[in-house]
Amino acid sequence: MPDVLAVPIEHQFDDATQQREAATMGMWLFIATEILLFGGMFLGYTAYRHAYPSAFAEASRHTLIAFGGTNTAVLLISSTVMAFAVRAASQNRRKLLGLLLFVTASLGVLFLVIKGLEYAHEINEHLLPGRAFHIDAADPQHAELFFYIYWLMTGVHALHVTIGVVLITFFAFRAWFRDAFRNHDTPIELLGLYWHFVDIVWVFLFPLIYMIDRHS
Amino acid sequence: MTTATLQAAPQPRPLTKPTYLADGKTIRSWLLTTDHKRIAILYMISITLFFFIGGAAATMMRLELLTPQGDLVTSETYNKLFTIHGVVMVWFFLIPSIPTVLGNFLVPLMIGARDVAFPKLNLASWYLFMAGGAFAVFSIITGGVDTGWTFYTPYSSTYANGHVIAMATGIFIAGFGSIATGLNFIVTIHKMRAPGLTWFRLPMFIWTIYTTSLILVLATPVLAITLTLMALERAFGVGIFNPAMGGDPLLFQHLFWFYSHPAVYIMILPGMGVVSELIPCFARKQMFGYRFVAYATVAIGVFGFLVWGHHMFVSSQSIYAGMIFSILSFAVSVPSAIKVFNWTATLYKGSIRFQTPMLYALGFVGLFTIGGLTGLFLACLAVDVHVHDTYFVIAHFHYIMVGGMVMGYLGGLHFWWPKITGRLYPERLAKLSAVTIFLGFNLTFFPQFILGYLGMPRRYPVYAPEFQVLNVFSTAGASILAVGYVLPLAYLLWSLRWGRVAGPNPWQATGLEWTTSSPPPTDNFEKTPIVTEGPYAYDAQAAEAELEAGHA
Amino acid sequence: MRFVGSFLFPESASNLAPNVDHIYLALLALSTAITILVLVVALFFCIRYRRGSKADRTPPKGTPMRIEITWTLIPLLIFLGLFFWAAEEFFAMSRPPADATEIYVVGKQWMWKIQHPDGRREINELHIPVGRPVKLVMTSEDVIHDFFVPDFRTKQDVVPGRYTTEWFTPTKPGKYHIFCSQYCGTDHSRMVGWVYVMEPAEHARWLQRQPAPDSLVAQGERAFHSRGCSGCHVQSSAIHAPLLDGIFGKPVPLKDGSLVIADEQYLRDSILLPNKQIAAGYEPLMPTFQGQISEEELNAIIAYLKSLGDQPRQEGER
Amino acid sequence: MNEPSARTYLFTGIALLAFLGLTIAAAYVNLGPLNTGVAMAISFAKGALIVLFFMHIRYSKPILWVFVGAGFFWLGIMLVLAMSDYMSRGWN
Ligand code: HEA
Ligand code: HEA
Ligand code: HEC
Ligand code: CUA
Ligand SMILES: [Cu+2]
Repeated sequence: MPDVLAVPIEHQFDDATQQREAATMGMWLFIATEILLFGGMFLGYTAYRHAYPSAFAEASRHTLIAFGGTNTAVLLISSTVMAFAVRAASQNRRKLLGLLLFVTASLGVLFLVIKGLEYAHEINEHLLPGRAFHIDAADPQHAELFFYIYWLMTGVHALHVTIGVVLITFFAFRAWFRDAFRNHDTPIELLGLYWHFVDIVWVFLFPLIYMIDRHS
Repeated sequence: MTTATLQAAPQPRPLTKPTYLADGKTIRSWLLTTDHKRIAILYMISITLFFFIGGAAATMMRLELLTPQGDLVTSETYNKLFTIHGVVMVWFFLIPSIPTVLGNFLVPLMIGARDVAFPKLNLASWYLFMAGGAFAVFSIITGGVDTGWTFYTPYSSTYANGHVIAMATGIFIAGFGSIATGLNFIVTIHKMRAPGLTWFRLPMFIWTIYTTSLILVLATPVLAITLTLMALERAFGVGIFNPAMGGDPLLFQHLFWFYSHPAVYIMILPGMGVVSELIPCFARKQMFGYRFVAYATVAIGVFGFLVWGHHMFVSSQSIYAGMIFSILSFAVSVPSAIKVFNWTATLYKGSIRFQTPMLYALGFVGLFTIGGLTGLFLACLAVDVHVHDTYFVIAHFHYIMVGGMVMGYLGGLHFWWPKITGRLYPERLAKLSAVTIFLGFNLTFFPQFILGYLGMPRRYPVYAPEFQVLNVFSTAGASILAVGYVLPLAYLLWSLRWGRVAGPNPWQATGLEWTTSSPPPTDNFEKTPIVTEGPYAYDAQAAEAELEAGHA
Repeated sequence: MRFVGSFLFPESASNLAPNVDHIYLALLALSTAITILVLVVALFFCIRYRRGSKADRTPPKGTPMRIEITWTLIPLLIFLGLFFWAAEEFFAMSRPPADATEIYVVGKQWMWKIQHPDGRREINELHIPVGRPVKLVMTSEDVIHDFFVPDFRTKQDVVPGRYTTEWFTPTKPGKYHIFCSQYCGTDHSRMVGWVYVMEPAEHARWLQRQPAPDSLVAQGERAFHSRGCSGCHVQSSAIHAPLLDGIFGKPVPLKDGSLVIADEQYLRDSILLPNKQIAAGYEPLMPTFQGQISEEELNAIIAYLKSLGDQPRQEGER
Repeated sequence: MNEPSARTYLFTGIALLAFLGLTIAAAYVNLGPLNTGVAMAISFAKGALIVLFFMHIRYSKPILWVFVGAGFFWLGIMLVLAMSDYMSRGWN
């Protein structure tokens, strides 16, 4: 058990347990709002995929499944590492925690790099909606709609990843150099929750974007 | 007033700590405060400001509508006025009103906590709110926006004039303030209740704030993403609502109303909560059907998410979806009915006093009932086809939002004013203004029901001459209403200095907030209270007995 | 009573108006009754149990479950009744009769453009004979509008990119407001007009006073040739394209295996977004006509394609 | 709080990667209209693993289960009711 005395308790709380449970609950509520934030875009996706199934299938085949698949693996691994980091924090293993956080953040950066390459490729191929958009498809208009949604959802997701990477790096430094989370691992746990959530979003995005109709 | 009636409330101990108002006098101590009570005051000042901005827009609209020609302002200006009015009143006044002012002040006090769970986040919410407000004011000053508060695409994303993106950004930012507030309240209510304060011992106000927070947390992000999509479409010319791309303008409406219908319950539930405090106190009665009212509150919050499509009956949404949304709208009305009946029944065998807060509460019940019942007209498919987007709708929601929620807010403000400031307001003047508001309100908005059924469309600065008479009535009413609203502002400010000192519990009310001094110290309670009984332990017979014995 | 009626109700000038008014009146009666009930009971309690009054205040015991359930169930049942009544009427309102005159309406900022089947056009005015059902087929060139005739108790949004319909049978000659009731920008409140409902004889005279252009079908047929549609959609064409005779209202098998009914929307999409749905057995060769054909010309072409629908689908050249 | 063991984490991670392989493999098999359903089912399984083990919900108080559920439940409301419009538009 960590040394409870070392946890600073804010004045509105009675004890460490209350403080910790409140923070965790707050984070989960935040995640619920995030689900609905992405939910709005998922509704757009569902409605249009239902309306233009063949255009979506065709457009989806223009996405780079190798990149998407690798990225899924990268995020899943980073989530696993993050889980170990949270564990290290609760065991007060400061160096291990710092290290694991660095690994997590690096995997996040790797994800962003791969995503960036993919974006660059797509811009070259004129798959960024707008004036320059061009696609060899039977129904270019609705393929463009697909790509609009694709850019939107992956973009918002990438924004979340970026925020996560920044936070994780920051926390990693604080763990390594300051030992900031000794007996006080709640922030790391919350960070972990956030990161896992970002991972879950991708787990759903991946098949919806890259694999609508790969078998034909 | 005697203290003998305070059976429920233990005697407050003499004050040893400074009140929260005296705890630091500098501007800095206010702007950097994390005290929920001070943050409540910050909100109170801000939303009052916004109310008068929205009210000024309403005043100009009503003046324009005196004549059918559209001669006071141009159509374009008028369109900007109702947009400003709607946006400011909804997002910068009514949604924050009771939750952020009374909610912030009272939630910790009512549950016996020292503060909310995340005080810094609470202050951040206010800054987000003000930043959002700054964007909104910026877009108003630099030329306004003419989309209506509903921002329907493709008008807003392609054709509209003005700073739509700035306005949307303002709402977006303020929205995150709301989310943070809601999150804070939910965690606070779950985790910070005093020992013994079980869920079914909570005051009804807490139940309503809890449910409201749930809606804030689950609905607002959808608004955020919807406005983002609209703004992106406007900025880059491509987007998912654009019919030229095969997009569906109705998708915007689905997303918008998925937020905005639940949001109307954000704008009424807290008012219901206030009324549920006021009626038992001034009738000296236990609340009738406490558990049912609590369940009804949660039911309104949850079912409220199922009915948004009733704003889209004639939008070319599928008629079958229309039917689903219609029947669900009727269903969501049932819990409201339960509440109205229970409030009425609470009066039975009470010992009723008619002080200002009670007048507001009774006004609320009457006007909410009318507003709600006319909501049923709108939920009725065939009737809505005729009255959709007419003044009938305008009258419906002003009856609920102004007649209901604003009355509830004013009632609550008067009721807890002594707790907030330590001073009593002048009772006679307050009663007078309550009656003025009630009369002015009905004169303003009742004629609009008739106008609506006659077919006068909303958002019309120029209208057919046969509608003029009723519009003149309405404008006349609005001027009375304006007087009614300026009065409280004046005498409440006056009372800060010259009002009678209130004492901890001027209404002999139950509830933990009345057990501490007025105004409360920064930490709220000398010692964490322990709760041993349910709310509203009032006794009408004892109150009468005392009256007979010659006290009070 | 008549006087009061004219103050509270708009003219009742269509087949729909009396039905809507009946539901409205029922709601009004119910709401008034409930409001009065609540108010009277509240007022009674307020007076009887005002502070200091001599009244029996022995506290009632607990909360009777039966009361709560009663006032939950009764409103629920009333609501269900109201729902079915209004939904049935709504359903009827969205089902135009087969013999209705089809009139095309195009909304744009800020006017109404109207095309009659005989090819006549009007702006912000609609002349129709009394007693004949009318079906409006509406679309918009820019933003969402709404075609609202209070005296007919009907309205319907007019949405860009698709067709919406609205129907009524005018029952009383007269002059009635058209309002645009979906906010559409600066002159939304000036996007108004009149419906003139005329006795058949008078309507015939009105028709005579107007220059008689080609019928809408004839206009459509001309466009069908001048736009080059006929270059492909004939038997003799080098390009393998479907014949369009008798297509309207029939199920069309699509390439992806599904079946759609060829309604106005389908025809519109086939012309503007030809690759959205590809007819089975054909290559996606048709060019898009988006941005080239105005809404009104499109309406004419659709009217023409529909007129082909009157004939049985036949092989060979016309 | 009782924490899951390192082994649990490791197995969860491996299971997630296995599911990823399965998703990709399944996408190349023609299951007709079932493809999307299968892909979504696997995604839900992956999400559940993460929520239960990595995010410790399996070891948390019931109230958190409720909050997790609420997010998805409300998302469900949105999708189902809005799609009820889109699906029934063409009915006649
Ligand atoms: C606080 C705000 C608020 C609240 C609480 C409500 C509550 C309700 N609203 Fe309202 N509404 C708005 C604010 C609100 N509304 C706004 C702002 C708009 C317009 C938005 C815009 O377009 O700009 C609107 C528009 C609106 C429409 C769309 C109209 C249109 O544009 O065509 C509809 C349609 O169904 C509707 C219905 C209802 C219903 C059924 C309720 C119900 O919840 C009401 C329930 C209450 C009661 C029913 C009264 C109490 C019951 C009884 C006393 C018992 C009755 C007993 C029997 C009948 C037996 N509202
Ligand atoms: C949410 C809360 C809310 C509140 C409190 C109000 C309050 C009022 N509203 Fe409003 N209203 C809306 C929400 C609200 N409204 C919404 C959402 C719309 C739809 C917008 C849209 O279509 O997009 C609307 C639309 C709307 C219309 C229809 C416009 C149209 O469609 O053409 C009208 C017309 O009468 C109106 C009137 C009023 C009046 C007279 C008040 C009165 O109660 C206001 C009384 C207050 C005052 C009169 C202020 C008193 C002070 C002064 C007068 C001093 C002035 C100060 C200075 C100049 C410094 N409102
Ligand atoms: C270059 C040749 C070409 C021209 C020009 C052309 N079409 Fe077509 N059209 C086709 C082909 C090929 C198809 C079948 C493939 C498809 O469904 O897209 C088709 C399909 C259609 C359909 C759907 C028919 C069905 O059975 O589903 C309609 C309606 C139609 N065209 C109308 C028009 C109209 C109106 C015009 C002129 C404005 C026009 N077409 C011009 C080639 C053409
Ligand atoms: Cu067109 Cu309003
Ligand atoms: Cu609503």
